[in-house]
Amino acid sequence: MYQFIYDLTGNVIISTLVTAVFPLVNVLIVALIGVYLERKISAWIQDRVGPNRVGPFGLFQTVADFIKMMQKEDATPTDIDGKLYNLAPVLVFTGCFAAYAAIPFSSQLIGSEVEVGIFFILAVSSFTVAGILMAGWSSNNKYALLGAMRSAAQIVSYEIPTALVVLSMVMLMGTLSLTKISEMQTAYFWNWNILGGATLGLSKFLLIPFMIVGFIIIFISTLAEVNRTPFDIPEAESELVAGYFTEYCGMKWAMFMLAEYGNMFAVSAIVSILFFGGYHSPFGYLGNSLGINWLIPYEQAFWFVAKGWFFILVQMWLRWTLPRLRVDQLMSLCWKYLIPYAVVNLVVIGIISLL
Amino acid sequence: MNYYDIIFYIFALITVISAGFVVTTRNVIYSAFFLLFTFFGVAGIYVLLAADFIAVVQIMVYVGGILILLLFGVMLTNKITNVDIRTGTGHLLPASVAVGILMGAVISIMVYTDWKSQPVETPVTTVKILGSLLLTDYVLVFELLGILLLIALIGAASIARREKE
Amino acid sequence: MKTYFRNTWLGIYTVLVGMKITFKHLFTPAVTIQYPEVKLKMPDRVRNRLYVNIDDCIGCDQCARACPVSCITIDTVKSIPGEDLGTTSNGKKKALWVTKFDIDIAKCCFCQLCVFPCPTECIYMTDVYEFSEYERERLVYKFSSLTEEEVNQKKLNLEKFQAEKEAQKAAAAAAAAAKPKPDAPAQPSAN
Amino acid sequence: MGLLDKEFSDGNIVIAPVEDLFNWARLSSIWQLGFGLACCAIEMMATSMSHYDFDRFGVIPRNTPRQADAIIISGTVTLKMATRIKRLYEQMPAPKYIISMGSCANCGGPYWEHGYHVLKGIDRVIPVDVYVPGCPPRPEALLEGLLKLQDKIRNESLRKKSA
Amino acid sequence: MKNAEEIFNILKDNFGDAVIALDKDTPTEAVITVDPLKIHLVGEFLRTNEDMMFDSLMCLSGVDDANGKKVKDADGTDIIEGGTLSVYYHLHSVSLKHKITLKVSAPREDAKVESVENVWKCADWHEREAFDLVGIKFLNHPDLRRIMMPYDWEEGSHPLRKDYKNPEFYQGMKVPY
Amino acid sequence: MSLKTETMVLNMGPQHPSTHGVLRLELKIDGELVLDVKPHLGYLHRCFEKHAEAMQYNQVVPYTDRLDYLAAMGNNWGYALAVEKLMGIQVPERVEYIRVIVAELQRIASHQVALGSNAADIGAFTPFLYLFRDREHILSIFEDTCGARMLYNYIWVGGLSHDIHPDFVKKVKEFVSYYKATIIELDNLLSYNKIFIERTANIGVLPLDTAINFGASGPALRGSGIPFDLRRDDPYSIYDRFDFEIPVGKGLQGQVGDCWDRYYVRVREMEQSLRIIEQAIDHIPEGDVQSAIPKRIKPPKGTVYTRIENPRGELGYFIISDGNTNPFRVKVRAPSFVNLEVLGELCKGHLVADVIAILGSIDIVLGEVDR
Repeated sequence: MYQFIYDLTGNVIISTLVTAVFPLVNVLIVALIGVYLERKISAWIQDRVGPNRVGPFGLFQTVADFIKMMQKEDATPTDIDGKLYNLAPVLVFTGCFAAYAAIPFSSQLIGSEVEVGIFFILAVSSFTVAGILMAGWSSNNKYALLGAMRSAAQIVSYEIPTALVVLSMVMLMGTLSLTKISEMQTAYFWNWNILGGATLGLSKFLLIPFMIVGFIIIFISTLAEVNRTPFDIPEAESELVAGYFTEYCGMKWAMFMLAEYGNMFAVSAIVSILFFGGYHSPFGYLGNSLGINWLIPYEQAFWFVAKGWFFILVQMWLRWTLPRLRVDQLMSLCWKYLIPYAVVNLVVIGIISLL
Repeated sequence: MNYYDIIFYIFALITVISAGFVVTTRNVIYSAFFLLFTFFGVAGIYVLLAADFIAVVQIMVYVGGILILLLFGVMLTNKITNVDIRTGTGHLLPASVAVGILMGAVISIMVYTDWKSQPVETPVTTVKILGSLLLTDYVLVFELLGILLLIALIGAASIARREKE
Repeated sequence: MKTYFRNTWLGIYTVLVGMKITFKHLFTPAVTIQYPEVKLKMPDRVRNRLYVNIDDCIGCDQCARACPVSCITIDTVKSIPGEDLGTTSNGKKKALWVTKFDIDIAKCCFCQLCVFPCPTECIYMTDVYEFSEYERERLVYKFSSLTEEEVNQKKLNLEKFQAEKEAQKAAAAAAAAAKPKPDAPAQPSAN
Repeated sequence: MGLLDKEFSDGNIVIAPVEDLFNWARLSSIWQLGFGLACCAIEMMATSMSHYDFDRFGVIPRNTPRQADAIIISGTVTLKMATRIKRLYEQMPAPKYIISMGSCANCGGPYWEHGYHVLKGIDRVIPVDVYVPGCPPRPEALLEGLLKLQDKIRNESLRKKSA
Repeated sequence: MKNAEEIFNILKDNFGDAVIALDKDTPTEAVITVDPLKIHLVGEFLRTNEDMMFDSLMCLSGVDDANGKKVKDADGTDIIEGGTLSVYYHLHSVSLKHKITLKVSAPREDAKVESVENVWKCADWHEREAFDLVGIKFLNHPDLRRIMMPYDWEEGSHPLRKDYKNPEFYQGMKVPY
Repeated sequence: MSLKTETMVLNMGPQHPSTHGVLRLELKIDGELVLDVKPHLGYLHRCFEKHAEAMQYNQVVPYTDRLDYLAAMGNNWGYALAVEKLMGIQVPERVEYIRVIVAELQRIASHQVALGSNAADIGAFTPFLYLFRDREHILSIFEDTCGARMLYNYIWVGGLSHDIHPDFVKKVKEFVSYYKATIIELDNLLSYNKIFIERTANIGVLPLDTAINFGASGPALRGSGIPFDLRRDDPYSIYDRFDFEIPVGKGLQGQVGDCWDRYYVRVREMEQSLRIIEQAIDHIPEGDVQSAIPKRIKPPKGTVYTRIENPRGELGYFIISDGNTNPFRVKVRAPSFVNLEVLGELCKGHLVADVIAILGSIDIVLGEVDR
């Protein structure tokens, strides 16, 4: 992506900026469509119809929400810590946005081919934690503070099972680069990691159950990292009103929402890269069979986005099915269940990969 | 001066200024958040040195772990946010003398060292080399550190679990 | 250890069961009534906005007395013998001018207690439920068909009539023993 | 932020299309602060449920006043509660709207006469945009009240501050 | 199962003068009148005695009997002077399935009744309510505050008394319609 | 080493998403641990008892609707029973049958809201909507019958305001057969969900003796394992003719008397209500529902206390009559009011999130708590 634009313009700054705009647009689109879909899916699950009066099928609902939020008064409580209060949404959004730098949308469409891609994404997500703590603390509201504490504790602990599963995958693939991980699971779905990876042999079939376990663990823990039900206790509305962003309104609140939906897509992308072949098509490429080479990156981008959205849909589906856990149960799920399973999984995968 | 220099100076400025604030600001929470930016700047400089793995680990460990822990501690102790930390003027003199000596030493080293400025080819990926080094040459240190961390973990857990009197 | 694996299994299994149910519902048609476009047919006994057919009202004040909320205010003026007020639809003869029949629908609790005692069935609950307003004052419904002037006229008429009667009575009393005079027109009011 | 923090001055700019757009956005996404007080609250909940589906109109319940555009006062407001309502109303960022739902919120309803502890009409504390009568109003009646509110917003002008 | 008369007799044997009368005139239920300052002892006995086992207090109601004489005070408003305030206790035994109603009466001006909070826990809020709305003071109650009305409601005004007059304003809000 | 921690006071309500109305809870918390809960009531004190004194006997009925607005039928019935007992009225057989059917339907509708809001508090939003969806069936039956969706003013002293609608029997039968299948779905979606069980089992355990001493009643008492139901233990109307079970908490997922037990008792109670309706619906005798309504309600001097089994527990009306057309004193023994008292006891030592689960499982209606 960067290289392509650099070739086109020949200017480092312009090409950097253009490359950076791409994920921003993506986050916006994900949020706009995501909120709409969330409302529609919750409606369908609950035998309702959902927004349908703003534009055809209510398609412009989120647009209207967005425009409305822009014109809301920026009411701030009196006893807040102004600087941190204003900085917090930016920081949260940065954490989400930075992650997009390393996500390969297709073999061509990638912000930066960092060698440590997956680690980078795990690392920058900690900015989100700092932002959340900042928001909770500066709001001078007990609910917000409690929500922020819960959220930070949750994200920090759930990073461990995520990292453990990522570690097992890294061990198997021998690289940290998301592009390479995607590349190694060549097209066709039977080559995906969830089905044992591209290399044929005994180990492929031995791996499958452990891959599924790994997938479940990382799916659950990323769900927790983006604070989705059943792990949405930081913003548990029945307990904490709205958690750490209780006191935020208008665009600042919108930034939290953008970050949330952006993160949802990011973690879905990670899951699909690690286990579901990343940007690879499950059935081979039209471009290959037709002999149109330039089509392939677009097809890849399509498949990648499709996979990302699929997991977002699953997240929404889960959200509208399950109750939420309590804060200590959340921790015990992480420390007593996910981490032991993940460690065992790691060891077993290590042994199998040595075979 | 090319783009990288500009970026370097930006990161350096972020690091130095926010480090200054960490020390001088009277609000503990503010110091903690400025520390965040210091870490961020340092990570940026690591990236410019082509040590991307270290940079990422820097952010992951220091921002994601230590800083959050720090913030937790500060926020949980309710009242500390309202108490100004005393930056006692009485100790200003000995402190500045000590810092001055240290600074002098550092600057003299910087000035008198015979710096070789020849371009070194940066390794494509530091991760692999790091990994193999850790498990071959430095395996003893690595293991020792691991044991140390384990002891710390167990100790912390046992303290935390002790019944309240 | 056994419970540990059991918990794991139950956790996953029950979540999947739940997901199966919600997935099924994803494709069940919605039950929503698309309100402004589609409106339900109200059942015949539905209790919504009160309506008074003032032509049938005889001003007996029974509804106002039955109302637990006292949201009905009725003022009446007696008619004088010469006036013909007509009859109600079920043949009752009207004897009072209903000068004021106000229902403060904002206070109404829609209990239907006022409907039962009405002898002419002129007050009843309709199926109109859409009557929100921007101003509170507009929720006070005035059902009396008489204008202010007419009301004044009626009052004047009555006064004149009573004065005449008084005069006659006085004359009669002068002639013979006086009888107790009729009282001023009843002014029952709920509050 | 908040584009409307500064009022537009009269004259100079032709802002009609912008105004229309803004009004459209505002009326299509009225997020309500769930303010269930009494019996009407159940009908308000029923309105958000499958059969009537508030979400069709873009109304979603928010629990914090900061993110809400409208309060639906549904139920009897007691004197003890009135001060809280006022405070919550003040916490909401403008533009904000109020729907008074049901007899009790309109004027004390059945409790207007002997209710020594009932506030007789929420309009004594905060300004009301739409009164929805009923005890409790049918969900459709509340929806109609919402449509009325939308009509009101549609004709608003940016030049003078709303509500 | 014991009927009201038997219960009354047992109580009379045990408490003597503290149990004042048995009123059987009401068409539906017999009421035993008890001394307001001994009610907690009677209650404790009723709860623990093996023949009684009244382990559940169904209801506790404070009542303004309005049996004093109506007079006008200095401002010309009607008030009631003298007479009594009463508390009714409806007891029920889950195990023996019998019921009984107790009643205590105390003078209106200084109504004091012993609390039964430590006999039946659920009396706590009922008694607070009776205090709040009728103005009966319960001695030895752990937390006798207003419960329904705001804590800063006019001192000494109890809405369920028959001669209650509403204040004009509360915290700047007009109270009457 | 001992850490000195500071307690924090968290105000939940009066306007809070999960206090089921306008209850204010003052939580004293240590971190997330609840040390003490102090409920503050009265935010919905609508002066029912004062109103009742100012009304005639039949005018009080609409106000009783507004006490427990989720179970208005039961409230009407309790009041009507009390006045009937005072006046010695015997209501016709047909009225009794219809009253039983509508009261049981109302019990189902009320439990649906209770279960739904309990689930929503715990975070499961979809079951909440499913339950409300099914509640609409009942409301539409009621609306056909008496014209109102929620506050019916249907059961009058001595009779009913309207006879049943011609479609009533058909619609009720349809609902019964539909809902029998739907309860199974609810069980699968929510009752046996592991997360839901984790959230509610072993939480807020209410031991039996505490429950009785606190005067708890209804599902809150039965959840503690005693089959005490006024329909069986102090029969009123014609409940002794029907065959039904009284579900009690058995501690299937944890201890007896925990939140899950109280929840589960309600689910099973809905099934039993369906059973009662099934038995009653085919045997409604012919007759006039208004024949026993007195022209003028003027009971003799005296006091009466009657109680019925409302969805939330024992609903008692204590009426003192001084022989006038207005009651002298009406006191409502509201089940929620008494059940709520136990909250402080239940919450101690639990987490903040549990307070909500416990409150949801007690199932209060503030209109009734504050009256």
